[in-house]
Amino acid sequence: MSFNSFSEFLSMGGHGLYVWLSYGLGVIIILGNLIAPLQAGKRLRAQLTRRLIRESKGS
Amino acid sequence: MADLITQAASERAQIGPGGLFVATLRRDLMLSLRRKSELVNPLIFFLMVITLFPLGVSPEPGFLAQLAPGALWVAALLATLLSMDSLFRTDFDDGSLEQLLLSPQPLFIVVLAKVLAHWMLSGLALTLVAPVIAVMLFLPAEGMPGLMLSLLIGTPTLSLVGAIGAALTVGLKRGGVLISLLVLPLYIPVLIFGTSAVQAAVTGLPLGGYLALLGALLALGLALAPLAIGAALRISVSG
Amino acid sequence: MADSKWMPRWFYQLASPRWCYQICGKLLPWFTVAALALLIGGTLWALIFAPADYQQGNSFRIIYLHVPSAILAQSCYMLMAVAGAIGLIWKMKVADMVAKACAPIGASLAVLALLTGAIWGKPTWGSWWVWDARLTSMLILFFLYLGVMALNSAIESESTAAQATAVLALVGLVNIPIIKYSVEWWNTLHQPATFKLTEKPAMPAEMWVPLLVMVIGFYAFFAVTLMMRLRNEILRRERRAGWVKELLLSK
Amino acid sequence: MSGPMLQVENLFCERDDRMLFEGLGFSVDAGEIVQIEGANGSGKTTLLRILSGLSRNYEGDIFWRGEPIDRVRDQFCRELLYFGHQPGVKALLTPEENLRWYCALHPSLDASRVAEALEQVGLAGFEDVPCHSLSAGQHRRVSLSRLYLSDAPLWILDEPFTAIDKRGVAAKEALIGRHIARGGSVILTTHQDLQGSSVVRSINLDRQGGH
Repeated sequence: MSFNSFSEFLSMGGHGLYVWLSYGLGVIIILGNLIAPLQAGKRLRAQLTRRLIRESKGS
Repeated sequence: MADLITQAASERAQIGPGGLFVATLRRDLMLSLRRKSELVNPLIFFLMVITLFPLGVSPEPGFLAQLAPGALWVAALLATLLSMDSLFRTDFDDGSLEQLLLSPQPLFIVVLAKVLAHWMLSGLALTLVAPVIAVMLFLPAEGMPGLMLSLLIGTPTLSLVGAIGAALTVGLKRGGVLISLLVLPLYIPVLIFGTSAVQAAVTGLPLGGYLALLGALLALGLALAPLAIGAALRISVSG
Repeated sequence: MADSKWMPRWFYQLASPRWCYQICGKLLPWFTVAALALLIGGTLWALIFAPADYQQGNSFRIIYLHVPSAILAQSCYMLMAVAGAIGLIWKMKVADMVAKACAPIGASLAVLALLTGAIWGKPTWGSWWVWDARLTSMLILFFLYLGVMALNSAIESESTAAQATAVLALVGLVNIPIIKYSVEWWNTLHQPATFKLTEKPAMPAEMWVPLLVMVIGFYAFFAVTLMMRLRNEILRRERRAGWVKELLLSK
Repeated sequence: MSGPMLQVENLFCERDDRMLFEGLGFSVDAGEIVQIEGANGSGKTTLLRILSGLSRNYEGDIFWRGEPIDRVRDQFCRELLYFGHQPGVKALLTPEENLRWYCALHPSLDASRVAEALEQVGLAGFEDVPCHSLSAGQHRRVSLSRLYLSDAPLWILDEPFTAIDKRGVAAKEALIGRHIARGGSVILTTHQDLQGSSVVRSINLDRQGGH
């Protein structure tokens, strides 16, 4: 443990802005890379299923 | 019967790959020479971009002299890129590209001839007018040999790499901007070594090393780019 | 493809989109758990337990994000080019799809590496951007990704797009070492590197072990997002295959 | 010579989400004319482009003289004359310059007969006029004059008779007849009925593909 208190941990020895900004961006990009394909997959399945049902009714 | 036909063909004096290279080079040069505007457009563009630097930055001679190597190389690079789009496009539009791909002759012969023709009318022409324009940017006289030699060895690589981009985008309606996007990052090594050669020449340092590096890039480009161009053309026409 | 008998069996299985879809589905939960555990554990370790650098202080902790993302951005390009080449040579559809799925992931990781590098530069060099050799190379790698994505979206026919992108990715792959070398060389020419971001003479174990954990965690995360994208792409491209219809209607 | 020149087996091709043909198979023998028929958009041009090797977006097998076509690509190109949708004529070059380049490109074209070929298609006197001052029909005739120069056994012709008058069509048909008599073969698409050739076999894509 290299910090004595929580406020020390937050301030990161005066470099808090840089460290937390970086890690914030990291979280955003990693989560984005997980959520985007998940959402796209859901949309795609719904779209393909709708089309299948439409086609099976049509013929 | 069919064998007889092919036999007849093989008995006749045939035009070999060398003949095809010369024929294609002549054809492409002739096409450009008959369209005069295409011939001078890269040069005018080159001059105009150079004019932007004193206007946009500062007309102060000492400052411009410092800027000159980079500015000249960037302008040459953009001017080469400008004419790249038309390299295969006209052939694609009128159907000659199909015929070219169906030739039993090695594809890289035609590709190399076309790139050489493009270079002669862009890179080589730029190299020849570069000293005149360099004077306008107050590039010291000691820098001239470095400028001309680096352009002479560096611009063929630009044409070769640019042709890959042109071949990849030839089937697309609007390929012009896309080519720049694909090709510019690949131009960076040539730009770096080219400007370094000019700077070395200005400061009186030996420039053999830089020219050797540019030569190595050219050799690599000559060996690999025709393969990539050929593959890209087949893919673009197939689509 | 049928007459190249020397290829191992799994290669053909991998070539089957259906098999690939199923195996990715089976592997996904494991990789997700591994990625989450490694990334969360590594981050806590990096932020709380790893010691601060004697020179850079706590801003050094950005390395645990910057280096893994930079490594992954490069590996991802490599994978994209290799997959593209396999697709080009053996006409393997799945390889094309892998290559296509790689591009956005690699581009986003390159962005992360660039942003963290820039942020780290502020306390270290005093400015948000420095034309450091590694950052510049990463910027160019990002440009290469953009080119690949632009070309892929510009071509309508899917198979043509895949082949064209593969050629471009391969050309880029040949160029990356040249670009790296030339940029490094240009950098030393212009500003003698006094202080580099990530180059430490010898890093103590309590610093590099969490870094290793983060790198492995990033690889696991990469596998997860790649498989998710790949599964989507397989569904989309194989939408008219019988097994996809069954799969969709069974739900 | 035993076996067919060109053999196609189980050919499958789709375009823009639409199947053009599936399980298509036929063979072309020496001395045979095969006419590809079908409505607009049925994939006639696509089929010709696949057969000539321009398009690779297909599944199935094509054999040239019994060998898989990808293995004998060079040999096949040497024995092929392809006349495509676009004439492939440079507007800034004269007919003669255009043809000379084609002769360099394809060893099966006889460069010594260029003037003769231009005369045959009725372009005598136009040898040194740049093609941009010629009409569209004349453009196609410049390109068609390659047929007079060609020794290639297989001709693949996409709409060779468009923009050509009646007399020209008759001359072309005679030319195709001579080619067949020499033991060559022709695969073509055309809206016209071919006359005077009893060896025409037709393949209808409307019946092959569709849904």
